[in-house]
Amino acid sequence: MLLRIKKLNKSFVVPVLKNLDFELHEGEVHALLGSNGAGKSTLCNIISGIHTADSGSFEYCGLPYTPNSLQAAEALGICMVMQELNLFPTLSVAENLYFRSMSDRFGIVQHQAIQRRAKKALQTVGLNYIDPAQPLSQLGVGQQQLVEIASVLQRPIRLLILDEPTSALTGPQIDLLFEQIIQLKKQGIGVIYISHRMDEISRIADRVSILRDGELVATKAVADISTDRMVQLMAGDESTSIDMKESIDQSHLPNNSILLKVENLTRRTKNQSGGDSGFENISFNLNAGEVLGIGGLIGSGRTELLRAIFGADQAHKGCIRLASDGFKTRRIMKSPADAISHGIGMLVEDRKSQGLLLSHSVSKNISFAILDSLNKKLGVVDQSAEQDLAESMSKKLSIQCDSMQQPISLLSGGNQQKALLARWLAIDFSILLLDEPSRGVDARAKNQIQALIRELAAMGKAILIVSSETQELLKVSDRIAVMSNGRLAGIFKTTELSEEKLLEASFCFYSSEDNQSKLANARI
Amino acid sequence: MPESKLKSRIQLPWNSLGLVAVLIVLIIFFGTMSEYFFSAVTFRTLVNQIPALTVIAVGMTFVLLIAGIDLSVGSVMALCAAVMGILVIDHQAPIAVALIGALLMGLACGTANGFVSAKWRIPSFVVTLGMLEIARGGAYLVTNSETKYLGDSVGFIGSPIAGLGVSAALIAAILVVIIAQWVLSKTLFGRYMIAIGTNEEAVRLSGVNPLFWKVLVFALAGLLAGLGGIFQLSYLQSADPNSGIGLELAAIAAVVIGGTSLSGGRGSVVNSFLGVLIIAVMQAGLAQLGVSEPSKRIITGMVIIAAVLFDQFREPLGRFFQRK
Amino acid sequence: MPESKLKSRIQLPWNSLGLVAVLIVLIIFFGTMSEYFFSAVTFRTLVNQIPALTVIAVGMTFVLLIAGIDLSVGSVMALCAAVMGILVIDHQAPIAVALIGALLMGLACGTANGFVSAKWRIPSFVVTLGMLEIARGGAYLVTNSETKYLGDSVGFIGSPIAGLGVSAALIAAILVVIIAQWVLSKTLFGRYMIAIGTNEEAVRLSGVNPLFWKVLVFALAGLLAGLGGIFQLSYLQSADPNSGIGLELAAIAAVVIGGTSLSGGRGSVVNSFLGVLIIAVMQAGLAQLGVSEPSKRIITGMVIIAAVLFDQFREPLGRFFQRK
Amino acid sequence: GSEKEAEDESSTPKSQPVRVALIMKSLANEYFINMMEGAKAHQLENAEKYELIVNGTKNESDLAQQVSLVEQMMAAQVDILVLAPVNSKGMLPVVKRAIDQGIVVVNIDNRFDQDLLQQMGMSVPFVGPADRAGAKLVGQEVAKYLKAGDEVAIIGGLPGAYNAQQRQAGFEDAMAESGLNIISIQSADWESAKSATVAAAMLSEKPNLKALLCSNDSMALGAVAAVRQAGRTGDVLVVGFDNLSAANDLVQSGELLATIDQHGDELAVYGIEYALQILHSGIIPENIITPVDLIVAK
Ligand SMILES: Nc1ncnc2c1ncn2[C@@H]1O[C@H](COP(=O)(O)OP(=O)(O)OP(=O)(O)O)[C@@H](O)[C@H]1O
Ligand SMILES: Nc1ncnc2c1ncn2[C@@H]1O[C@H](COP(=O)(O)OP(=O)(O)OP(=O)(O)O)[C@@H](O)[C@H]1O
Ligand SMILES: [Mg+2]
Ligand SMILES: [Mg+2]
Repeated sequence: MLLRIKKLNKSFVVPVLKNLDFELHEGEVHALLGSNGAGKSTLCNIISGIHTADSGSFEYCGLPYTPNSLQAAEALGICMVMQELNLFPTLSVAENLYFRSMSDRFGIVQHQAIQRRAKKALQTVGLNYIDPAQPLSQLGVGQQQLVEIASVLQRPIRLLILDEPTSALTGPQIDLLFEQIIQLKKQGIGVIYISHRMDEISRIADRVSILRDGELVATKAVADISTDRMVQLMAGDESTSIDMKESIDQSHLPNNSILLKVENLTRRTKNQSGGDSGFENISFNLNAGEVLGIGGLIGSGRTELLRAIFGADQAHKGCIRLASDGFKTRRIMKSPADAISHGIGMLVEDRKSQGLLLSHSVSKNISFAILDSLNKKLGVVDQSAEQDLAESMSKKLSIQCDSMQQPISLLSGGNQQKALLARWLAIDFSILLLDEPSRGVDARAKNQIQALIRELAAMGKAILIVSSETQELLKVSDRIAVMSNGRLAGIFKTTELSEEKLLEASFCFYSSEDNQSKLANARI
Repeated sequence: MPESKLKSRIQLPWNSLGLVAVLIVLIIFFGTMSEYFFSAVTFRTLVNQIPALTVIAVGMTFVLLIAGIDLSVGSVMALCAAVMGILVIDHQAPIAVALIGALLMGLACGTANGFVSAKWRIPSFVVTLGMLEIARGGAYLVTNSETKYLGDSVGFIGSPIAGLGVSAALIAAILVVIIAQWVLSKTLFGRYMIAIGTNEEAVRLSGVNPLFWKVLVFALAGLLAGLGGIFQLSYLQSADPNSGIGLELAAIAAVVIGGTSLSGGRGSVVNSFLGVLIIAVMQAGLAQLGVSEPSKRIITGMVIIAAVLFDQFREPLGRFFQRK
Repeated sequence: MPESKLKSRIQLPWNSLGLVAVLIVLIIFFGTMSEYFFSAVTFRTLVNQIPALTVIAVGMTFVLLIAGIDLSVGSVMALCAAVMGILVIDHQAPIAVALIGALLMGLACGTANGFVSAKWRIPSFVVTLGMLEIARGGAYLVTNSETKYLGDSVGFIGSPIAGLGVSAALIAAILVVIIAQWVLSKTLFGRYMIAIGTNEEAVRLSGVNPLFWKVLVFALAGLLAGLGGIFQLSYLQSADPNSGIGLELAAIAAVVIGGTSLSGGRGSVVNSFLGVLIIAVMQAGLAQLGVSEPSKRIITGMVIIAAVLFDQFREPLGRFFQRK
Repeated sequence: GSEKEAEDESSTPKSQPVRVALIMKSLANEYFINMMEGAKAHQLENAEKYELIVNGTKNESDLAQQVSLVEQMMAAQVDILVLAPVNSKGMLPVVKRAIDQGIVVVNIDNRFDQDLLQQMGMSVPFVGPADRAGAKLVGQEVAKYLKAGDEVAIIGGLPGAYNAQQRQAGFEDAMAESGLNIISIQSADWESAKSATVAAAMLSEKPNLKALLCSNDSMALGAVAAVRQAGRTGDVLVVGFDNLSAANDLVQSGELLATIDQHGDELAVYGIEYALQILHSGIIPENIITPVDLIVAK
């Protein structure tokens, strides 16, 4: 037995964990399941010494254990990849990887040495094409997530906690990560694994513990329980059954009225290490009532494309045209405000740095984009209307929080994501760009969001969605555009597309050696 | 720890208990130390001295809220007073015209600060430091480096109103505090300021153009510095091109003692006002005691630190009072 | 836009091209305006004036890097010089002892700054503002508010070395710049400073205790202010308790002109040094032109803003040179 | 009217000792420290006669702070106010209020603007040195060593400060008298470091410069440092004002040609004695211009 927890209690303002028992064996992957806000991250934070428990007994490797600081936990080999990124954008990739061990005895940073080691470390997570000397800020979110994982994997581990490590990753990287986990298992290392992607649970976990409102509902061997049952237990609602394929209504066909034309849109920037980033010559049409998915590997330029359409970054070449003026004007959106005034909204990828107003209340976060229409007179915000809006949105998306006045920083990751989505649903848009909309959202809510997306489409809105979860793309999209190395590999009807075909298209524009290594990675 | 600290700061954003306690402690202290401190005259004198610093601290609160800084307030104040002085003295302009002239001058300086820093993405520290020099030079230029004596013509603003004891300037300054607090907590503009200070990128990506609001904030700070100049002028009844040297630090100190964060996103106008009062009481008290200059400095320094340290206890204090 | 700006700032972190260009433009400008500006004597005089500001700017760079601020440097400098002065004059201490005394005084002030602000989570602005007053009071106290004349006994540090033209102080200051730049870019300490400035919480979550490093940074800034005091003392050959008033703004200006961010995480010591040079050249040039005080102020302000604005073009400039 | 009130008050028998407030420009300057210490010593000798509160502003130009100090003293109900004003015009309104309240005011050191004083219908006795005469004296000392047509420069105090203007005028008087040529006048805000920068620049820009006339000793110290750095000690004469002890040392060592002693320690004492006299007798004595002494190497 690696870790045994008995009668764990923890409350912040309200109880978050109640009389929880938990066990982890050596060489076991133990998945934690639970809807957003169930207390998974809190449990892990307690094990790794970030928070202290109110009561409960701990036993680690057969000895009593009181986790009281991160350092103490790490000294015992307990390492964690946290749900949110904790990295330093202005330091290089290598320095981020070896943050504490980058220097020799005299405190002098061994740049050469750590860069050499970093190359290897990056390889283990499939980032061999990244230059370790590059500043971290030049990486996309997915790549940063991998850097964080790689950094933890470099340490001496006995117990590894992975809190939603795959929320920004695509297929091949996940495969690679699982390969690493299997290696660790072989060495007798225990892994606590949190994910909202149900398919991963059955692939990698040995046992699963299901949490609901801070209580342990069940601990079962994965083989003994079906995905449906897991979801039911999480929700505590026997009648719910989540049918991944059919819960979506795809019966209606998008009418052929085009809302948005993207023509040869290009944004290419060279980074210091000579690599390109961005995208080039992207053209497609977006129809009213259509959900167009964008697939591709991480770093393939999906986020940048969305940002350029939205005016968050300026495109270098090409233009977009809108139906509102009969496609007459060649536009490049000058700013997000510009885009919004043309009826385009966008949900950003990195919620913490680009979306949330962390210290503000939930309701203020939800209402922020339509604040100017909530003003009564003299620019006074109509707070009751704001409250109503927040409450209706929170019901619609089942955001779990103590009150609408709670600072959003205290919400669980998934609930924060829902609140951000609510911000965009509140505005009046005709085109909505969604970058990883269900990142960190639990299975049921994910389903709700997906249903919502279809609903919006049925109302005649056009939706562009980037998702790293292939299944999600296949499920909600009418068509899928696949990006590869910044270029468009093709646009496919969802009905004609399989996961394999999508993956193949994702690789088509990488240089042959790149391609080979990536494919090799992907096939492990 | 930091998170829970953050939390309760936000839950009780206008919690002024700690500051009020600091203020009371100071008053009691000076009251026992100095025979004459505890008198209506002392307090009347004291509050009639603060209108200029008060309105400038209000502007500074807004600027700090959006994670900017305005070092030029002291010079701009002097320049505005100087402009008003020469309008009245050298050009025999009616008082109303002179008042408007001073306010416009402040507005212009503030707008320039805001525009240059927000539009060209230059740190406001640098831009307003430049403006500090430019406005001071301007004040010397317009007054020809001479103090202009205006006399009673403008005194009515700063002199105590008979029967009331307080000046029109003080009443106006308190009105400014109330309005500014209302703007901050109730209006769109207030929301946007706090949001810009919290996460400007998120604001931009939500379709709000931060540029406009940032320029507006600096323009307001300039306007309020102009108003401060008017108050100062009417209090001194003369326009001194050397006035307000170092005022920026006093204003920022008051605002920061009031709990406004230098990194933006958190602050309260009322608390800034309490910060102004703390500084004013301390200065008045030390003057009445007539302690030596070195001791005065050392005590001032310690009180500034102690006030903020003490204010850290606002949470336990707040909880204590809430429970009752 | 902001992101791509950030990006290239980081890609060329020590890119000093823009600043060097500003410096050259200034020198050419003054060279053509003033007959004698373009001479070896001018430059020798100029560089011998900067050691104190240089080392203080180095300390300030570190403090700003960790998203702090140190307003006390001017006062601490005066206090350290005062301590050295009285040790030599009133206690007939050997120079070496006096030097160590001054440095220890600086270290103590800096450590106090760091400890109080980091340990009790009080904004460093407030703590160092308090220290500004306390150290100034201390300087008045130890010197009894008198300027102490030390004469040649300490002059050897600040006077030009025969045959070389530059002073030992300047050489020491340049060494400090080089070492500090090396520390910043090559050592763990340097990396930790940047990390603390970008994301202190993540530093804590990486198992590194920021407290120690933050105190260290402030202690260093204090030590360097002490060193600055020694340089200043040996240059003027007298210890003036009123020296260094407003120096904090000059030091921060130099550092910020050098491109260091006030919000932490980004900066370069070499660029701060270039900032110091820009300020020194401007002051010397304006003094040589002998323009009137108002114009001097206005030009100073405009040059400060223009330098940073111009420096924004460092990217295109950099690309231009890289292409060659 | 104000004098009468003062008289009335003095004639009423008093149990409490007279309270005297001495308000100076700055308590961080040796000159004013001497003044304060002179006053304190005097008070110790006459402890039964009066109590003393001393205050000063933070810097020598802070009008608002000095006004507020005066108001605080009015609130503290002092009987006598001895004032070295930071600003010869700006202080008058508050002084008028103080007089109206019945406080006896004596002006020391820096004289109120006489025109304005008249305009406001007040008369305030003055005890103090003549800045302009002193500056002329030190300027004449410089002239002794130079010949007509030689180039000199002035390093002045904070622009707009009254004594800065007076001293500059005194220098100019002396230079005009001896036919010396003032080629540059720049301000160094009373500070030594700034003065060093300005002086250094003047020295390289004007190779024929023969003398630097500084409006106070702090700036003279900076100018001496610049001259020394440029290797032109002896070649360029420097004079100051105030007779700080450090400057006195420099005068004796020869690096500084001369400075002016205004006998600050006696000034406040004169002022207080004057005020006491007025308080008790109601007679307003003549203004006294205290002597200034030229300090040169012994
Ligand atoms: N520092 C805190 N203070 C107050 N409440 C907190 C704090 N941290 C978490 N909570 C609350 O505790 C509950 C559990 O949060 P936790 O982050 O553990 O959820 P989770 O299961 O990880 O959810 P998700 O899947 O969305 O990440 C939530 O209701 C959250 O609002
Ligand atoms: N701010 C940036 N500066 C420089 N390069 C960037 C930046 N953001 C992303 N990149 C690079 O641009 C490329 C495309 O990144 P993008 O984020 O658009 O990819 P993505 O397909 O959305 O993948 P991810 O899952 O990583 O977000 C990547 O190679 C990435 O390294
Ligand atoms: Mg979580
Ligand atoms: Mg992406």
